[in-house]
Amino acid sequence: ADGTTDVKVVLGWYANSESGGFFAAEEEGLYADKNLGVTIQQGGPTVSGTTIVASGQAEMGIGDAASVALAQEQGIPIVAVAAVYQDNPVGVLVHKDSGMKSFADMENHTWVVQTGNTGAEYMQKDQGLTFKTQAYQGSIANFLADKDLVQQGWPTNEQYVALKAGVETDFFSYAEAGYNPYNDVVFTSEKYLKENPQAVKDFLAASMQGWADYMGDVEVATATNEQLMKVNPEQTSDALWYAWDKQRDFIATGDGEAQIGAMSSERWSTLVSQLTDLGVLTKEIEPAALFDNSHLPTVPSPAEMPDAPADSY
Amino acid sequence: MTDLSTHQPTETAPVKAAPPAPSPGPSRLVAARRFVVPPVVAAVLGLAIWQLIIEIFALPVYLLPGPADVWAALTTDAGPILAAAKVTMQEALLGFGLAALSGFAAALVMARWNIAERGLYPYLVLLQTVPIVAIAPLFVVWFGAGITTNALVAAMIAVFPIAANTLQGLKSTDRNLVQLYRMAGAPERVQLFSLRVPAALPQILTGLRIASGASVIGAIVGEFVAGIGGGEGGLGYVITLNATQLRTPELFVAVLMASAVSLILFAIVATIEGQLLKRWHESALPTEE
Amino acid sequence: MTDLSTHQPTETAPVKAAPPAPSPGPSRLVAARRFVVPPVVAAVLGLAIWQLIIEIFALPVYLLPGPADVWAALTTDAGPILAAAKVTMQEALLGFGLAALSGFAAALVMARWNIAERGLYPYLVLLQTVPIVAIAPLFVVWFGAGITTNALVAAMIAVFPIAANTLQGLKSTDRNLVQLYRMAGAPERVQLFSLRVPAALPQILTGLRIASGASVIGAIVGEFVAGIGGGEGGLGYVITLNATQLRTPELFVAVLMASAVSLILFAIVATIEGQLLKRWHESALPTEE
Amino acid sequence: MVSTPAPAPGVAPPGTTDQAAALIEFRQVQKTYSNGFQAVTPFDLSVGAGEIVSLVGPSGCGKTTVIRMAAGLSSVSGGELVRRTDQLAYVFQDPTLLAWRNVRSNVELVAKLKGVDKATRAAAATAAIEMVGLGAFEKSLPRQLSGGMKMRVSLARAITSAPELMMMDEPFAALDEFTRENMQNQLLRLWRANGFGAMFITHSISEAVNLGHRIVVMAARPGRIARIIDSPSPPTKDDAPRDKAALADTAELVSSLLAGDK
Amino acid sequence: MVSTPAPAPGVAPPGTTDQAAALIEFRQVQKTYSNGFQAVTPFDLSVGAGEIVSLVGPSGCGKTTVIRMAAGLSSVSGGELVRRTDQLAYVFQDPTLLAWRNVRSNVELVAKLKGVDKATRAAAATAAIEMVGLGAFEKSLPRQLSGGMKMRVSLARAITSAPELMMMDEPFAALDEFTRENMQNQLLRLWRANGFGAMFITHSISEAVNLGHRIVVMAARPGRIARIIDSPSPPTKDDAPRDKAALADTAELVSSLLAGDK
Ligand SMILES: Nc1ncnc2c1ncn2[C@@H]1O[C@H](COP(=O)(O)OP(=O)(O)OP(=O)(O)O)[C@@H](O)[C@H]1O
Ligand SMILES: Nc1ncnc2c1ncn2[C@@H]1O[C@H](COP(=O)(O)OP(=O)(O)OP(=O)(O)O)[C@@H](O)[C@H]1O
Ligand SMILES: Cc1ncc(C[n+]2csc(CCO)c2C)c(N)n1
Ligand SMILES: [Mg+2]
Ligand SMILES: [Mg+2]
Repeated sequence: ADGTTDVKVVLGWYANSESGGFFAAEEEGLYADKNLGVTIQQGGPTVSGTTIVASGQAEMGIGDAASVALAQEQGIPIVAVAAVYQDNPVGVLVHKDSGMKSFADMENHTWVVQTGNTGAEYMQKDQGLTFKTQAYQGSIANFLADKDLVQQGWPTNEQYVALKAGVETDFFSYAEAGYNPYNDVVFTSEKYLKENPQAVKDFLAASMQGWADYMGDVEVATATNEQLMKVNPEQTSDALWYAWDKQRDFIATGDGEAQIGAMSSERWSTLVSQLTDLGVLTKEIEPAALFDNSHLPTVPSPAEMPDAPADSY
Repeated sequence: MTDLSTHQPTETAPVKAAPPAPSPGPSRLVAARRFVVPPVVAAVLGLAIWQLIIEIFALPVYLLPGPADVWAALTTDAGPILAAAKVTMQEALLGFGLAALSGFAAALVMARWNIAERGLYPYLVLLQTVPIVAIAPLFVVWFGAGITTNALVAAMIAVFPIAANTLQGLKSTDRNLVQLYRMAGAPERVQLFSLRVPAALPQILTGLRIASGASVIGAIVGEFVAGIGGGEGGLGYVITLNATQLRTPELFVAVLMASAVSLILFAIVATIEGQLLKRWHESALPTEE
Repeated sequence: MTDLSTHQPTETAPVKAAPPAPSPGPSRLVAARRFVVPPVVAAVLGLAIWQLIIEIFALPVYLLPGPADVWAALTTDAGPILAAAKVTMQEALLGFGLAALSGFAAALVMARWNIAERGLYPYLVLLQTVPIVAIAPLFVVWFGAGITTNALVAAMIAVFPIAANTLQGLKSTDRNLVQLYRMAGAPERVQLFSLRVPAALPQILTGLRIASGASVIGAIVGEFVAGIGGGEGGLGYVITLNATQLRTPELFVAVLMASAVSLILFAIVATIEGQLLKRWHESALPTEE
Repeated sequence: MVSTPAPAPGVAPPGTTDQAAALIEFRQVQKTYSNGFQAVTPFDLSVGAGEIVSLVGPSGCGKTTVIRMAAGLSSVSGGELVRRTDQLAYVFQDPTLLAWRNVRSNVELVAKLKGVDKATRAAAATAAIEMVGLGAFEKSLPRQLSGGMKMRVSLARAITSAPELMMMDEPFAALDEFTRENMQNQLLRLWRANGFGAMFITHSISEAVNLGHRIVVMAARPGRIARIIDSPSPPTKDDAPRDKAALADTAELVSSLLAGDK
Repeated sequence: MVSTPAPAPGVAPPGTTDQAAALIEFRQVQKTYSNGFQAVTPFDLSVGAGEIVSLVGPSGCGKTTVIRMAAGLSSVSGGELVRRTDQLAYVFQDPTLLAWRNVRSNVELVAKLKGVDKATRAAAATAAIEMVGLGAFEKSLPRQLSGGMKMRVSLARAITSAPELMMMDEPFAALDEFTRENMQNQLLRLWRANGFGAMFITHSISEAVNLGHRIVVMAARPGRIARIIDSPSPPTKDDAPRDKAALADTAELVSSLLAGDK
């Protein structure tokens, strides 16, 4: 009635630094400036953002690149419109004193990974490592107690948790080994994109500006983190700041330096061929159909990255 | 006429019986003592063993926090965790109510029509065994993330114990009583509600007891899977987040809160059970009269 | 002497009764028909409704795959999924056995010592409500990932229905029979096993029925949280895998396999139940004699 | 096969065995239980409207089986059984009360199920409870009653439903001789007022003779009718004085028949 | 307070009420149920070893309550009750059988629980089953028996355990007169062989008089002893001929006492 367009975003996880840019945009009123009424719906361990968006329960979703490809293979009509993480942070942790100094050293150890995570499959099938896997649901207690385990995780999250529990770890990302799909991909349904291109454009413009401010302005970050703790009271300030600090390495890198959220067809093609080689994708997928970067504004990453406030983590 | 001896009281002076005429029931105080002391003793024992295990195996806090750690977490975190417990409680109650209604209805239908039992029961079993976690994402799509979905998950887990126990109870009615109703020309419906249901109350209530815990589990599983839809998260959310951040004491607090929620539900059922059965059913009567 | 009339048969020619002397029991064939036809009819109906819903709402496969999609997935995927079902079956059986033993034992102890009931029962309720998912990581640390842990999770979920039903049954014994045993000087132990347990069989078996499904759920939840992946994973692994990779028909196949596993367990319990009760208990006797 | 055509319109005078008006007809009725036990061999009997038929016989000879079949509680394995009324009341050999209902509520139960309105059944129940001497126990639950008291509740319940046909399975067995005699008199008084037909199982020969227009003496192994005896001085509507001597003779006869069977 | 000291060593001759040897002594025993109902007012009685005491009284007067207290099945609310033997058998007013055990297994049950060895109890059970006339039904389950047959199983079970003291609550109420008389004779035969003491509740005055060394006549509201009558011609070990006339007089007396109570 008042001319605002309502947009619901479903996150890939509970609200945390990984979704900080969106909360910052909300916090700063950037969405309102574009006449968008944005609601952010938190995700959870098995919340399937792709189906929620495809079925019209939400307009926008956040997830990793592989899930967009898998969705299309299953006939779920969604399309990526931005990729916040240029480099994929997912990888594995090992105890510093475990003697494992490379992926090769991790052969025949048990890997604690999220079931269905394509990174571990890449290491097995493409890199030819043999190892057993064990389900990971979020607690690294087992890893901390057992030096021989290889723990999948994020340097922004698991590594910090381990450190706080008094365990020094080494981190190896799958990206280093050659598997580097985008992450924190913003997607929408083909139908919504076709019918509301302007809303998508506006949403991206506000969101990418939010990300720029969140990364480059400690004041905005402070306010946003406080908001994050409000909507997610179990989140702690130090964890947020730690992740805030670390994640910038993955966002403001490569094409992301000049344009936050940038996507290239090379990267999407690589992903499709890698997933096809892994046997995860069995149907032929046209990489160009997976993404549409024509609505993405050019918001560069901040030239200068401030330090996190003293004692924030 | 025969020789009649009138009644001769015994020589021995009548001794006052040890327990004098029993009062209509044990006093409230005694009852409270009998029902409060044993669990409290068990609790203290449990706490001691808990602390001991930690000392002996030198377990780090993130593996098994001690009672003191948990207490500290509880006192700092009380606000948000109570809010989360409230959400879970709502979902569990809703799910429990839903399960009670539908489980009871299913059992009635199965008791009433034999053919329904043979046709329906296997599917009820199936329903119970459907790994909710697998289809909960679909629920989210259908009903949205949040209370409705989580309550539905809770109901799905809780419905079978109620249906199975109720059915077993309904089928165990004394057959002479059933025939009494038949002879009086009572329709099967009346027979069900006026005879079979009251006779099955003990079993129905046991089903509800089991369901009271099951529905809380269901609500939490729903929360794990379905996340929080805009609204506030319940205990499942608190547990997941604390697990990923390895805040084990906080996680234990959430676990304890979950148990508290189901104890509340359970206590409600147990109270109703006591009220309904105490006048006539074996399992609720005092041991001796 | 009074006037005596000898018995005069009625004029009417005796008509042969409609059902001649009943045979000792319904023939196997008839029984099979009675117990197979209704669920099959229900199944066909269910499938039809399932397909219809998809047609009417034009649901895409990823939201709700149709029977045909699921069938296709089943036939292509049969090998690995059967292997996974075997793993889950093992865990569920182990957990079921464990729950049966410990639930039964707990109920016996509680029935035997009133004080144990008051001390233990609340904790059994608690045990049931502990969100397993939250403490499964601890189990993994203690028992390693895999069968042991998953069986334990299954046992934890299944133990309460058994304990609660058994206890209710044990407490419902006819008090005159109990007193008969007391008067004979039978120790409480004998009274429990020779009297209370057989009298409680119907309730115990209902508990086992419920537990049969619960243990399969438990095994799968264990696999979600603490399972092993790859070729040795159970259905929980298969379900998660297919869920994260958005393969809904395959996910449904795994869900159906899980249900099949619990139906097998359930059928075992039901068969034992029939054998044990058919001679004497109301719920298992034919309707009329 | 038990068929229940519409109840005969006219109620025949007591004592008749008129086929047309008979409330129940057994024609070569047999009963073999599912374990193969032959409890009743071909059995012929009819009970007229307003007629009281006593059944006596040794323990286990099939009396209960016979009246259960007549009431439709048990299937018939051979022969034909016709019952011409639905308005029947049954007093089980055991009290068969609802444990959670008090005495009054149990007594009113069957009448209530039959749709008798509240005021009528309350009045009938009050009278019946008074008749069985349980006025002081209206609010008691079954578990608070003695064995004999429970049986009396069961009897009161049957009476309250004002049946056309009463089936009574040793209703007075748990009662002392005086209460018992009192109950017999009450029952006859009721019968004179209402004229129900009845099948009355008893182990007391004097009771069988006192109440019955006919006395069916059964024998065991296999269960069968040994003799049907017409009472020489049956109870009548106008409460005419009974021929005590003739009745005593009948009792003698029943007694000798039962003894001979042993 | 029910205390059970060691059983008295010597068994006194039947008919005595010698305090020292008494198996049971009620001293001003009272019973008030938890709902406040006063079922038994101060009650004094002792049952000697080898003595049979019959209890008669109107339905609901407290007979069952009295023997339940004596057996320790019910608490005593006032006075003192001493029982000097543990070797007691109890026949409940209802059959009280285990539904899943067949006749033989039910009959052997109590003896087995008391630790009687297999051969002995099998023999005793066979005799008892024969005595109650259920030889052909050894393998039957309770649900396959008639009411009277179930009571006989219950009786056989009590007998098989060879008690020093028998408590019987209307054991023959569900039996026909002939079976009943036969049972009385069997019971006396057994008594002559084993010399147990007994409390025997019955509604049959002739049975009370035939079996009892003493007959306790109870009255109701409140439950109390109206009179204790010594039998003029009690059963004896040597089966001496009984004085029929004197017994008939006693029966008369009991009858009048009961009637007076009405
Ligand atoms: N359900 C059953 N299955 C098999 N046999 C049965 C069943 N019910 C009764 N019988 C047998 O049928 C016979 C007759 O039983 P019924 O109850 O009719 O006897 P009754 O004349 O009423 O005896 P009572 O005077 O002791 O009550 C008995 O021998 C009994 O064992
Ligand atoms: N559990 C109880 N609670 C309250 N009152 C009871 C209870 N049991 C019995 N009574 C009452 O106590 C009185 C005596 O009962 P009891 O069973 O001893 O009678 P009885 O003499 O054996 O009668 P009957 O010959 O009918 O078996 C009865 O009035 C009965 O209502
Ligand atoms: C910043 C950040 N965002 C999302 C997750 C999601 N998540 C929680 S547990 C888990 C398994 C392995 O990483 C995943 C993906 C995370 N951990 N850290
Ligand atoms: Mg009978
Ligand atoms: Mg009694």
